[in-house]
Amino acid sequence: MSSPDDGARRAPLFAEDPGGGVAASAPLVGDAAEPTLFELSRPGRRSWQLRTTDVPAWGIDDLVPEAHRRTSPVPLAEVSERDLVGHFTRLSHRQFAVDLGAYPLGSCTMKYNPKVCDTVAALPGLADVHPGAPGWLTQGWLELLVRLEEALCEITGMAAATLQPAAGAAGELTGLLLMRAWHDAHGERRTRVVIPDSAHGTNPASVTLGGFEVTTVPSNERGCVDMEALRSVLDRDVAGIMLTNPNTLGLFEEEIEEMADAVHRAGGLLYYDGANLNAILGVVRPGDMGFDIVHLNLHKTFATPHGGGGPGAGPVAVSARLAEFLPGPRPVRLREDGAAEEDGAAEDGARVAAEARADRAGEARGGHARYGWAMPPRSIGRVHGWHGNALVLARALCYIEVNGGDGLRRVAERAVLNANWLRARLAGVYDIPFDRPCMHEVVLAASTLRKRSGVRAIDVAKRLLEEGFHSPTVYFPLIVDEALMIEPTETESLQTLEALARAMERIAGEAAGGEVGTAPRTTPVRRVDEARAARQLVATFDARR
Amino acid sequence: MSSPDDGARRAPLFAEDPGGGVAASAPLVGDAAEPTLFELSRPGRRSWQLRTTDVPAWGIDDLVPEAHRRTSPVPLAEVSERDLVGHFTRLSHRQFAVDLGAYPLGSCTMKYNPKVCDTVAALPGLADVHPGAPGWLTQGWLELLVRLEEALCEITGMAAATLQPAAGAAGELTGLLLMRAWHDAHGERRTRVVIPDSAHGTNPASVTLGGFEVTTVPSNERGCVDMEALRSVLDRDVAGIMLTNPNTLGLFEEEIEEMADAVHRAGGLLYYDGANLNAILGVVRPGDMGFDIVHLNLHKTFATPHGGGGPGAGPVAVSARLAEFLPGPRPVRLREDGAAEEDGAAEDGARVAAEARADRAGEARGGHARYGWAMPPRSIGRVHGWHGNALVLARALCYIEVNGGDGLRRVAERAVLNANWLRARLAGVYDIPFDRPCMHEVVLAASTLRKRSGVRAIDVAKRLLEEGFHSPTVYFPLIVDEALMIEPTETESLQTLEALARAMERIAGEAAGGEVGTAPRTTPVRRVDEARAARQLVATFDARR
Amino acid sequence: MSDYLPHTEEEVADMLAFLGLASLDDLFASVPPSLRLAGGLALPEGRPEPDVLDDLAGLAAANPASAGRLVCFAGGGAYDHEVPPVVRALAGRAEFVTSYTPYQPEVAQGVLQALFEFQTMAARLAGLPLANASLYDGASALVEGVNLGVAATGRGTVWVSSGIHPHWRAVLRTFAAGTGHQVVEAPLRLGQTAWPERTGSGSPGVIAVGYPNYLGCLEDLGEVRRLCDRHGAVMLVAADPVSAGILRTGGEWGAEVVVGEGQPLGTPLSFGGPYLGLFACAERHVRRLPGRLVGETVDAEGRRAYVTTLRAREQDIRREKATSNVCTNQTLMAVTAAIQLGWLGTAGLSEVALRCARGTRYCRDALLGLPGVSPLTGSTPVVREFALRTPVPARVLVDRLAAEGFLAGLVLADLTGEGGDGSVSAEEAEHGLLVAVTERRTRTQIDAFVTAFDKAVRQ
Amino acid sequence: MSDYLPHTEEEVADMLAFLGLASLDDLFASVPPSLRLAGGLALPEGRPEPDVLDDLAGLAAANPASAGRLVCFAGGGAYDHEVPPVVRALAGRAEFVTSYTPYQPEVAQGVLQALFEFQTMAARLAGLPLANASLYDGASALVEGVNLGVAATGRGTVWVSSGIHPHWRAVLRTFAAGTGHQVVEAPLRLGQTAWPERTGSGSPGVIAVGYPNYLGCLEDLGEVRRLCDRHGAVMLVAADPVSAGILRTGGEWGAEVVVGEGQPLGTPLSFGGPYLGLFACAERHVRRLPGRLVGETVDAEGRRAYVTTLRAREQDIRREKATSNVCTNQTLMAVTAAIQLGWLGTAGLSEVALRCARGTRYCRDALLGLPGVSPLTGSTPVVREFALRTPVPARVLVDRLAAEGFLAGLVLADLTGEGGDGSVSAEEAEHGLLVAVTERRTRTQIDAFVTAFDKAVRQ
Ligand SMILES: Cc1ncc(COP(=O)(O)O)c(C=O)c1O
Ligand SMILES: Cc1ncc(COP(=O)(O)O)c(C=O)c1O
Repeated sequence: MSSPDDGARRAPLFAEDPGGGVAASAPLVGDAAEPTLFELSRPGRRSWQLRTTDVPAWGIDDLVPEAHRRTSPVPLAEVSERDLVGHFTRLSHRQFAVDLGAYPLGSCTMKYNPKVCDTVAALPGLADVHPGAPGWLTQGWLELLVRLEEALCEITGMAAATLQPAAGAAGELTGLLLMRAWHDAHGERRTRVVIPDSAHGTNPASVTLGGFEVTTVPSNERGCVDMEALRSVLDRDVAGIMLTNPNTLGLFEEEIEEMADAVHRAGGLLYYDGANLNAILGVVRPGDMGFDIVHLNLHKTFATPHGGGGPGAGPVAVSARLAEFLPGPRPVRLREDGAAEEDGAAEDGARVAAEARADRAGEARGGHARYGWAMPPRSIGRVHGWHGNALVLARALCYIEVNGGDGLRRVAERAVLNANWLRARLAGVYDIPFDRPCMHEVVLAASTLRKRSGVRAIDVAKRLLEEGFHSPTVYFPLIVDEALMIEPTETESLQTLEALARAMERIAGEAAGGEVGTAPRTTPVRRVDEARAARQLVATFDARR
Repeated sequence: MSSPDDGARRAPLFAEDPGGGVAASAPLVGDAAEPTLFELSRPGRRSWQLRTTDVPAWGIDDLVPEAHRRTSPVPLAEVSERDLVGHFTRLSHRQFAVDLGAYPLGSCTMKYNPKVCDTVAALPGLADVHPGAPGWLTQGWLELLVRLEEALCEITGMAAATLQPAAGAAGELTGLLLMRAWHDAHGERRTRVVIPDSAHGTNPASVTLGGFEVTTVPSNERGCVDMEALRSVLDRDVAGIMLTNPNTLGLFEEEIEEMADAVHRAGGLLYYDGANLNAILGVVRPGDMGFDIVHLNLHKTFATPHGGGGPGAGPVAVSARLAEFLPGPRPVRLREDGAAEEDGAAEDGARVAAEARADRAGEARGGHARYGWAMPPRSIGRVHGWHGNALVLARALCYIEVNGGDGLRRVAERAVLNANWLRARLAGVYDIPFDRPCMHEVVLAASTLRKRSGVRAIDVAKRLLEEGFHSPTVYFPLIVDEALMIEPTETESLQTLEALARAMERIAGEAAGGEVGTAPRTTPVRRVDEARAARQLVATFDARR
Repeated sequence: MSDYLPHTEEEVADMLAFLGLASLDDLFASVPPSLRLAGGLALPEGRPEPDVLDDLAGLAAANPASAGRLVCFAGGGAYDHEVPPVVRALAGRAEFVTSYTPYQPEVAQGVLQALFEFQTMAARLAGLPLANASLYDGASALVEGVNLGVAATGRGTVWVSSGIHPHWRAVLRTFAAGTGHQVVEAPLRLGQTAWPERTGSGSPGVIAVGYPNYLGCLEDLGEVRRLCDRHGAVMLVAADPVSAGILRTGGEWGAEVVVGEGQPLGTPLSFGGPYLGLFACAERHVRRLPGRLVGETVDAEGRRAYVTTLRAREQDIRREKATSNVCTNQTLMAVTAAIQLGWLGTAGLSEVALRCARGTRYCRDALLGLPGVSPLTGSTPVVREFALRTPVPARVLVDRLAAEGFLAGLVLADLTGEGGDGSVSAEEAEHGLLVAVTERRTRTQIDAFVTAFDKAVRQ
Repeated sequence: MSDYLPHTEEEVADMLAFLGLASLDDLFASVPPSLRLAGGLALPEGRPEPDVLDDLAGLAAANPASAGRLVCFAGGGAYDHEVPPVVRALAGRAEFVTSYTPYQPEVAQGVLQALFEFQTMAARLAGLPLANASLYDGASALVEGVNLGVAATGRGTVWVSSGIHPHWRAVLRTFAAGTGHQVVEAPLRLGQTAWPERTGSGSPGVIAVGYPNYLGCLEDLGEVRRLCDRHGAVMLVAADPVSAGILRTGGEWGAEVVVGEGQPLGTPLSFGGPYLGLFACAERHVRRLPGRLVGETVDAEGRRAYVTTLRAREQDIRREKATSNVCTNQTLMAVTAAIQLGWLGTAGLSEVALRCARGTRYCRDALLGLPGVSPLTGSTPVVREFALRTPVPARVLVDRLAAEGFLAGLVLADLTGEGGDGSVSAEEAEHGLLVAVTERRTRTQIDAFVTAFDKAVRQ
């Protein structure tokens, strides 16, 4: 037998650390860093396997003219399927998510998303359909989109909608272009759009891209738009106002009727930022409040998981008078004669006529086409390369149909109940800048805490990570000092709320500098140096050396 | 505005810690324990949703006679889908797995299992087929099983096989009952089965259940069965011998031909424990070595992920002379006349005749059935409630067809290459009880280490967990003192092997008592009190109080 | 060339050099040349994944019996129950799927805790204090249960009701050849076991009965308990875990061992496997419990932790003296069952059981109204499924109804063999159809089935 | 009543009591009564998951265009590429799917590192040093690229080749209404852009061209580079990431901005979304980069870590002065692309590109041999896809071939509108068919397609 005494007679094969798939980075077994895929790469390794096609194997020289031919392949990582799986599975262990725990990130509505929606989004008949296929071959998709549009219109109290915008911000810009088109159509050149100082950053950014200037109105001591201030800025230059209601403070704009009235009298339009719709589902509708244009964040209210930052979907619904300006083509029900059913916008456009023709051609085999595409007569045009984030739209319809009208209202009730319970529970522990019942989220503040012990909102946020909760949104809305914006959502239980409250109590009680200042310590990495990231930009692996 | 100074005017709602879905147990954010599902439970909560059927809603009293009726429902956990997902996702973060890193667990062949096999096992046409459906409605499944059986026979060099055994041990017992049936058929009453002292525990246990006595033969200094000792125990009482080759020391039994010869001359049969087949795929076949009966561990060699302890599949292949005793019914090709094709075992049994009848009946619509079921004429009977772990069998066929004959040989080559490289790499660091080239696994020992610094094999195993590797198998085979049985498998890269070697070098260098003695410290829990678990048995949540 | 190997040619060369070997073949120097396989395996060359996937998808398409294509009324131990996306998603987590038996508890708390929760729920379903971490399937659980009973009583005679699934009895007979148990199968009369009057081959060490039995009948377990008392036998009940939602538990009836098939708890039909063997028993048998058992304990810092325990029963420690030879079991199905039962909860399980009973009643009443169709089990109460005598041979019926879009049920002869067995006569086997109705069957489906059935029996 | 709410009736009562409220309605006291919705939403009652799933599966079945039913020869920015099970499995990990934008880097290293790796690969595909963490789709990437160029040059005139996908140009026109850019669309002649001779509305700040363009043609990017030099314009190339496996990169051609549609990198056809907007640019434009950017840094203990950086460009900080309004992007598709590219690796990407080119050549040659079928783009070299002039209206052809089991391609008129546009005339639009052949198309499929095509044009 050989025993260590023989001494190591062979030198190890590698000079420095070899990398190559060691699992040391699985948080389960410590916090070592996970190498990048490029560091795991070894020339000649492979995962890919492609179908045998028997197509003649012409060489690149036969297929691509020299001037266009690349001389060497695109350098990518070369790893085995085993290392590919190890790498991304370990990365997933370095990522917090709703499925791991509570995620009370204000304004983001990080509710639990039912898994049934994943099944829907993966249905072959939905996931593998080419967006350019003719309508008579995609009647199922068209019906799905029409049903969703109708449901969203009912939920918002609007007349018609476009499903094209890929996210909330895209919906905002679409809405602003609708405002512009409307005023143009009425021979007006309006230059300004009003937004409250509590608005989300995408609002002003979209206003600029819409070609308008931003006019900001302050909030009053009750956390709502100051009516006087608003009236003072309303004039013939104002194209409209963008509001989210409940606003980003989680408060309902009580004077919404007066505002709508004032804006309309000034000839402006009201835009509703639907990011906070979760609070009012089935309770009150933007349309009934007097809004003309509404965007929805399906990835917030309608249970599309957020995917680490997307995809989402930001449909825009409008009142009847704006329908003819909507982006297109829009999915529509077809009448017997192949023309689109009237809904204010879907008059026969070239597209629908064409489709109808194709559909009639297809009928022989496809049967009568009940759905088609229509371009609104005065459409502002396309806002997406195809029909929008279709699979996200399918998830939303599934969610809406399972919950139903009754369930959606319960969603809003429970979301508001949770937020208010937490608000009351934490009163006396953190500041409550606007001490009124809130809607789906509550904005607390760490100002007193900071004064008392120097602990800032960011410290509270980081400490909560150690306690097993994702942090709330901090320092937003901007008008609140040391803001901690908490949106528990309706899917968290009372027990989770209490656990969160206790964690926040504990933290509020901790001395500055100590625990709180250095948190988090149990996470895969500690606080990161954001300044350095910006100062010495390394945005790709190639920029490292 | 309300500030903390107002003081907490309401008492918190809960006396003690509420539990209820706090994510604190996600390793990502610390190591707090995860509550049980029962602790997350709250009466009245629910996840379930069932299809609307419109079947008359009779009450339980109308349906179940009082004597049989349960008086109160089975108490189970009551949780929301959100908490169900949080709980099991967090539990998954407390579990090491091949997909997270290297798993060099000797004798277990923890190779990476291609994801394509998961897709196969989930194919609706395979996963949702009732096992009792007639053959003409399950021709696809029958063909799959026949193709797999044929491939396994080619790989093992045997004539026929049964796919019924659910795991290796079930295969062993099946094989021993085949031995018994064989000897019975030849009017012999043999009482003993020989196994080497290095054998896996299931071997002796199966021997007992097979109604035989165990006769153990020692290994010689080369780690192989001692021929002299073997000869000395061979007599008319010996029904046969169970071997795994390469044996559990990872060494090839070089004198296998002599052994086979001796056993056969003594009228015994040779049983091959296929757990280590990964080492010899396409290189040498049990049948060619003279084995009469072979079981395979599809969950080791043929890439079924181990599922945390199962399921597996343990098909048994036999030489022609034993085929007629195989369990049944077996999937078989049918001749035009509906009878089973001859393969030594599949003579028409009642079942196949019956099937054939049904199949002819079905032909009108089903077309001619090319596959059916056959009961071998002298079958020992069923060893599984249906046809075996069918979906595991489907995975195995997929794996075999992707690799092909050539790929399977490469698997063995790389598996043996990896083990020998590691063996050479760690020579001089750990003891190598049998200093010869090994096959797919290498057995090291910590005996010298223990003498030197008191560090035991178990300490090394636990320290490796901190280094991001799963532990090797320790203290097996029993004949090696302080055994560390390492099976890297072919899917781990050279870089991973080197990283493992360095970790083991580091550990060997560490002082006893310190690091090593108290490891692991970075895992969700530290070393657990196994004695207490056995002493105060708490095997259910109800046994806790 | 398609495989999953990381080694580049260069690395292979380096590694061989490091070993001082000239070729890969040299790795197998210890294999006698005479034995080495010349020319490699006579198997097709490897094919890329997409090709193989197409091929296997083709085989899947060649199974018209797929529940997606034929509305399923087949049962007999394998049922078409609802398995929601959430259960599939969680049970599919790679950490559960790609880990080995939890030998290192420090990094296996996920599987261990899930099994602890499974054991708790399995025990509650059985009405007994203990359940193990799974066995292969219902049949193997029956065998292990019988072995336990025989070991406990030291008596090898086993009375088994013919109401226990024919396949399970067949498996029991097969393994009895090794253990040498005397298996006495008591016949059924109208779905009720007719137990032996006197003890021929010695009084029984175990008496085993199904609940409901495989024909869906509810037997008098009180009588079985009395028999066990009389003979000092271990009472073993093979119970359906879903019916447990509305029936008294084996434990309540006095069983010391309750076994069952766990497939209905979240596992798809899967052409018969992998399924889940359920095994629960009384405290006093704990040291004879087969298979793995997870227990709660604490770690070095006093935190709650789980570990496999009483390992001394197991083969890797006790070897030939082990209570069983089982090693690899069906853990993933056990974890799946824990998730499925977590999804169902207290109310959900009762609801599923109740809906199955309702569908069964509704469908059975309608079918019994058809010409020539009569019950095979008289007026014995049934839940879960039921056996019919059909005017035409059941096999012909199944064939005709398949053409109408239904998997009508199981042909009894396919379970018992042409000759029938203790449960049914040869004639009953040929004309016997076993029909199961789960909570997934709608009234519309059942009505259509009955109409097609009517047509098929008249045809 | 089906929902996903944890609250028991009792808990709701407790919580209301804690708040001193009498009913749930009281929660909405701040909503003016006049506005409250009386009678609730006019939507159907909620239905259990299985019912809804059946319903939606029915809609899915009503899409014969499904690539599983019609062999797909359609492209035009959406392609039927291989997406292996391993990529689906990894991209489906709940941690990637159910997390928000990585605002807390300490618990978001998984997504952040995956995005860092994606940025690296996206930059390499573009031949540029920088790539962002994704935009909505190819069209939105084009718009953002144009905005960047206009901001960089301060000139609002934009020359866009009509070879850029008609839908993308349409989106650009839509948003130009807000930004006020002058978009000049240069027509195509035989698949090559005919750039304006003289600068009518002032010289361009941006010149944008497709590579290959939407008709599959390879344009002379050298000329575009020269034009940009002449006008001091930013050169923007809309490139196909898969073709990048065989073509020179936009970077090599001198582009400062390269945008593209990332769907071919692991995302299914999905009826058009969610897709993936690719955006890469030169160093000097980094402060104008739209969308999120992940950068490497270190944590408090000096360990390598990742974080979103240069946030000052973004709307939540810069508000009306932000470079873009994008907030939620397509992170999950970017992570998927990183996984897919990791699966393909250096050799795999080239192989896919090469196979697409081969299939394209093979199919095109065969189709051009059919009566009345001719190329729409003359002899301009094509890769990836190609446009044909068909003897019968393309729409009729697509219809006939669908009946034969093929999605024959895209009707140009469906992309350009009936009247055609700068890329094709009205007549070409009506008789123009755009055909794409990916690496998944076998020779057998292509041959069968050609046969059916032959029949369809003669019919
Ligand atoms: C109030 C508000 N408005 C608009 C948005 C923008 O939506 P999206 O991120 O989908 O573009 C958000 C989301 O962050 C928001 O919270
Ligand atoms: C050598 C050997 N034989 C037999 C077995 C038993 O196989 P199984 O666990 O599938 O019953 C094993 C697996 O643990 C083994 O390693």
